[in-house]
Amino acid sequence: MALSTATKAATDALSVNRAPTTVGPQEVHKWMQSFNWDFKNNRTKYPTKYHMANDTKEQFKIIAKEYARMESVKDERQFGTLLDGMTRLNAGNRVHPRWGETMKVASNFLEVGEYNAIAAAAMLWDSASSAEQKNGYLAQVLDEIRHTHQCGFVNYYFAKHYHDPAGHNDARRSRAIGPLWKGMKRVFADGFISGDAVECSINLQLVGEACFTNPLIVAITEWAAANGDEVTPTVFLSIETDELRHMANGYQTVVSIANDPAAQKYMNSDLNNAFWTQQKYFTPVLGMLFEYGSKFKVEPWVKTWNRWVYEDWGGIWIGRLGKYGVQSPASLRDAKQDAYWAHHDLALLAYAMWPTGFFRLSLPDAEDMAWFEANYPGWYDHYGKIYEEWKALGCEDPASGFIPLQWMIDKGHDIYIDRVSQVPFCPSLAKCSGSLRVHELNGQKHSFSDEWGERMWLTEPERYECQSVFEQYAGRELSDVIVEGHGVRADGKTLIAQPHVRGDKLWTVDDLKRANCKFADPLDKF
Amino acid sequence: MALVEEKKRGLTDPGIAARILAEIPAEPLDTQRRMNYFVKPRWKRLSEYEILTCYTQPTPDWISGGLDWGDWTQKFHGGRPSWGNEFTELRTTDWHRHRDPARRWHMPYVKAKAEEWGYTTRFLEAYSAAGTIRTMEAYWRDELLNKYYGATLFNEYGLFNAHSSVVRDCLSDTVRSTATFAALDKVDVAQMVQLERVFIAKLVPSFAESTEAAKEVWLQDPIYRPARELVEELWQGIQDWNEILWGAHGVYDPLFGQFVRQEFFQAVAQQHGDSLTPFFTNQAQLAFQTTKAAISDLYFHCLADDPEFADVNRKYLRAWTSKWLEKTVAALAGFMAIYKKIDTIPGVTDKVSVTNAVRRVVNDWVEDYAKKIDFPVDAEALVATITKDLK
Amino acid sequence: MTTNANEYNAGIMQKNGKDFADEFFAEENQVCKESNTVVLVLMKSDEIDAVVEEMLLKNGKAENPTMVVEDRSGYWWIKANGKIEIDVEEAAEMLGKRYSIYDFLVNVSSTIGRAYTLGEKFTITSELMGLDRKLTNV
Amino acid sequence: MANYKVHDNPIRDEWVAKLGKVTSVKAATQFIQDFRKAHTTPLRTEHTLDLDYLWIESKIEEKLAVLRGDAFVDEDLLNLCTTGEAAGMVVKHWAQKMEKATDKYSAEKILIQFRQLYKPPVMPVNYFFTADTQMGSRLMELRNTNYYATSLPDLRKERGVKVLHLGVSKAAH
Repeated sequence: MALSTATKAATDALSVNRAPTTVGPQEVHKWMQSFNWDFKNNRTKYPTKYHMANDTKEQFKIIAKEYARMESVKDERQFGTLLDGMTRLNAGNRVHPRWGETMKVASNFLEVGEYNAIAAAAMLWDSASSAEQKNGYLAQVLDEIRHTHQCGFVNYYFAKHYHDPAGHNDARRSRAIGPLWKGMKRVFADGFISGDAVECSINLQLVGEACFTNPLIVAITEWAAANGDEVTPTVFLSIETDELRHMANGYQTVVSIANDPAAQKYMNSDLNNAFWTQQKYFTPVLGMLFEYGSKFKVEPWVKTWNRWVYEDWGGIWIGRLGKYGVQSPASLRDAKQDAYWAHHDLALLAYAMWPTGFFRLSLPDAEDMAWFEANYPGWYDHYGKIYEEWKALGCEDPASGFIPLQWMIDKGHDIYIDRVSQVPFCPSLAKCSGSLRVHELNGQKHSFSDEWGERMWLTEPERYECQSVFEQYAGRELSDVIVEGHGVRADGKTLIAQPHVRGDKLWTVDDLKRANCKFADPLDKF
Repeated sequence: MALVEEKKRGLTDPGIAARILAEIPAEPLDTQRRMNYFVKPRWKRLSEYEILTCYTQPTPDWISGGLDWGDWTQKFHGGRPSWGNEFTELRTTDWHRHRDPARRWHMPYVKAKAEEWGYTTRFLEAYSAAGTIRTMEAYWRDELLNKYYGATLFNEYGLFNAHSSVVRDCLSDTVRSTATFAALDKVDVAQMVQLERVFIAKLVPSFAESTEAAKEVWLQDPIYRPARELVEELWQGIQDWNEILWGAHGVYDPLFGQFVRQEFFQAVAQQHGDSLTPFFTNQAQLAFQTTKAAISDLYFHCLADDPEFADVNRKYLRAWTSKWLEKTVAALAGFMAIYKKIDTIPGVTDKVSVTNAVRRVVNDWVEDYAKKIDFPVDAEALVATITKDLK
Repeated sequence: MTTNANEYNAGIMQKNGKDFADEFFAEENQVCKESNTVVLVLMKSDEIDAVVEEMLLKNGKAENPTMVVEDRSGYWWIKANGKIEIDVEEAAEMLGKRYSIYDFLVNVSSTIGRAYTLGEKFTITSELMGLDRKLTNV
Repeated sequence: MANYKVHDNPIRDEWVAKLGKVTSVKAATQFIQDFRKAHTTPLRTEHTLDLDYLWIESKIEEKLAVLRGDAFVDEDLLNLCTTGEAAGMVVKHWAQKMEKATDKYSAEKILIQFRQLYKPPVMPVNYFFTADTQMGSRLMELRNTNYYATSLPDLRKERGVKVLHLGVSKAAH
């Protein structure tokens, strides 16, 4: 090939344009859609009843390198703030102890959600047929790795700086002991990755991310700041800067099936099930963490829920999609009942079983009680009196040998685990929606706490087979379970969990053993 | 009353800060300040990468290395678990053993790529301002680069997509990040191929930036047909996540990918006045080497040397190697026809030189992959099969 | 008392105790209702504070008077009818430094509505993009 | 009532000992199929191992995988079930069986039984997932249409559950 010809062509071109030039990310991205090609078997590897269209878009037009740059800028700011500014201010320790304990749970459990979302987004990357959407999902996969590491970093940072590192330092091991863990896995882990890919997308993105991450990752930062914690806002608000792309991915998944007539057969039941699945755990747990896990209150949880879940998500996402056949979830009425009461129910059970935690819990004091009663009229007569009785019986004092779980058993307030949501439920004390149902199928007993979960199980029993904590621990003595599950501090005897957030009077394994509290499975009574 | 007004922050509001400080004990309540202290470190001390990554995977004890107990709380229709031992043929005593030698977690990974992007942008500005495009031969540019190098974007994009089910199905956290970073690198390489084409189109208005002609070559030209069929099979034909990762990074990319990027486009571009393409193939090579180190750790250090399952794992790795090597050799043999598209350059593209190039790639692969799993291979016979139609 | 329906504590949120509960559980509030608003959460930072102060609270509010901006400790909470648009080229000029749409996204913490980028412009709209109207490229 | 440790307990030890006596692919295949029918899925016939069956099953799977690795040549490893059947034919047979199913309860049983019999390492992984995905999609189409059409009392009857207790829902707030 004659070099002179080539030189001439390029020289001619240069006479048109010889300014320094480069290529912007969107100039590459606009060709992404053409990266796909059709071939036999080019279909998802995962089961689905939907057909996704192949022309959906990625709303933020990201390419790999610009993604990396943007995320790197986020990281510089976030880690720069933490490692320089916050450390100099000793900010990791100047946190109210109640909140410092809350973050043991909140950050680790969010980490599990983020970790499973890696796999969930990967399944959707596999399922989507549009190249732009695949690209968008890949960015989400990366984001979820980022968030996993960021959540880990919060516990890592607090383990180094907060005055009680226990729990922050080993949550990934000791979290599996307690009754909050399996429910978290249902909503945050398995619910995102096990099932129809579109059903999972609705769980993860349309409900989990577009709805519940707003209270969980955004609103929580205001509670954190109020209670002295500037670490969490620095990290969580940065996590949330990726979520808008995920919401867009989830929305495009809905767009991709909106014109499929078959989708109408399934979408609203999948949406209702996803909404119920997510709210069944998020609603009580977030409310409990905010209101019972803080000293300085921002606003009643039910108001936060009303704003972010009902008015904004319900109106701006679900309400707007009404003309495309999306219906208001039928379970909304029960969810609202839960938004008002379920976190109070759960807080009571969590405190009753405090030794199984990897964090410290505390009783509401007089100031808290007045706040609860003002915002949830009727709270004191139902819950406040029980806390007062427990306190009088010495529940905080290791010398007392009193564990509230024993009180629950003795008084006949049996705690059941809902087979589907894995959320604990005490029918004789609960003010949340639902009621106890116990069924036997093929020789095995199952308990449920609401009609939505019961229907899920009756329809698809092989999907919900997880053993409950009571089935697993029945017959065993409490301290024995805690020791096996590594719920003990570095001194080998003091418990990680405590029923107060004081610096003294810490319970040990021996204190617990003296209480001689034994697990029982209430289903054995039937 | 402890209701905080807007903007009141516990760290800075004197009243709240005083109440918080009063609640903080003088001495810490525990001495263990290292998160994940129970994790066995790979190196001297537990690294930040291990602290942030290890055991984020919440598997129960019936998946090797898992810390949790019991069943998954929700499963697929019919009972497929969230993660299960049926997801792969390989076995291990601990899925959490793998470590990426580069110790990449998200932050260092994106930082490295961001730096590469910044440097890419500055390089392109300098290249365009200097008018370096004038040295690039037009035929090379419009035919080879535009269409045949352009077609490699589909190869890389297909490999990228082969990772989707791997990232969904693999059984541990450290493997999951290794696989994801490998995937993002692949789509990045694909996007950089297109970026180079868009860039040239800005400098040379007659140059077509559309992906159409390149796609035509990828879909129709016999040069890429066996490669394309292989990529399609890796992408959608199989689901064992280890077979996909091994097929892609243990067999296909170290042979076909390496040859096409390094021995053909990188080497031959320079002979045609093209100093632009090597800039991008070098980025792809960097990604390749980092991935290679991580993949080697997973398959050789962990699985092929597992204390209990080494034999069965090696047997599978060899069976998969046979399967994917046959297809890869066909892909390379098909690619040899590309030399017919250019004039012979003595010492670079004559038969002896090309055979030597093939030999380099094959020998590297034998040394770095095949020998590690006792895969019997006659390197010269492979070279001969690949180059049999070379003139 | 608030006057703008988009304020953080507008409507039912001003009520407390039993009054709140009565409205929260009222029969007409047991289904989702269509809303034409959008919500934008911007993480506080040097650049974002300037964008909020110099752009959103000035021209932005003049163009869309339904917009409210509220301080929630770590972030600005913004709500408006219809849509909110931010021209990042204008922000870059105001800031006097390189500041691209993706730099802006560094501190966009949440959106409720359909958000997207086109060139250097960020938009969040109550429109159903891809259903009501197609999304375009640069 | 278990009353023993979660991870390290006598039941697990007992089964590891039983498994030690299994020394051929044929015996291991029979062992795992019998075990899965008796102790796994909602179709199980026994509940004695409800807490430990997943761990025990994983040990049987490991054993079968190792025995198969020793006994099979490469080609068979990739394409043959440990029952001796060609995996492709088995997939075809079960997919057809599923296609013919018209009611959700029989479709559900087909997929669960397929998993009990052929879950890897009985069937090679790639074949197994092709079948599982295809059958799972079909099952969803049958089960998830008209999701709310049947009342809960009727659904309980159809499912054949014995109702042991039905609490009363509290009135809304």
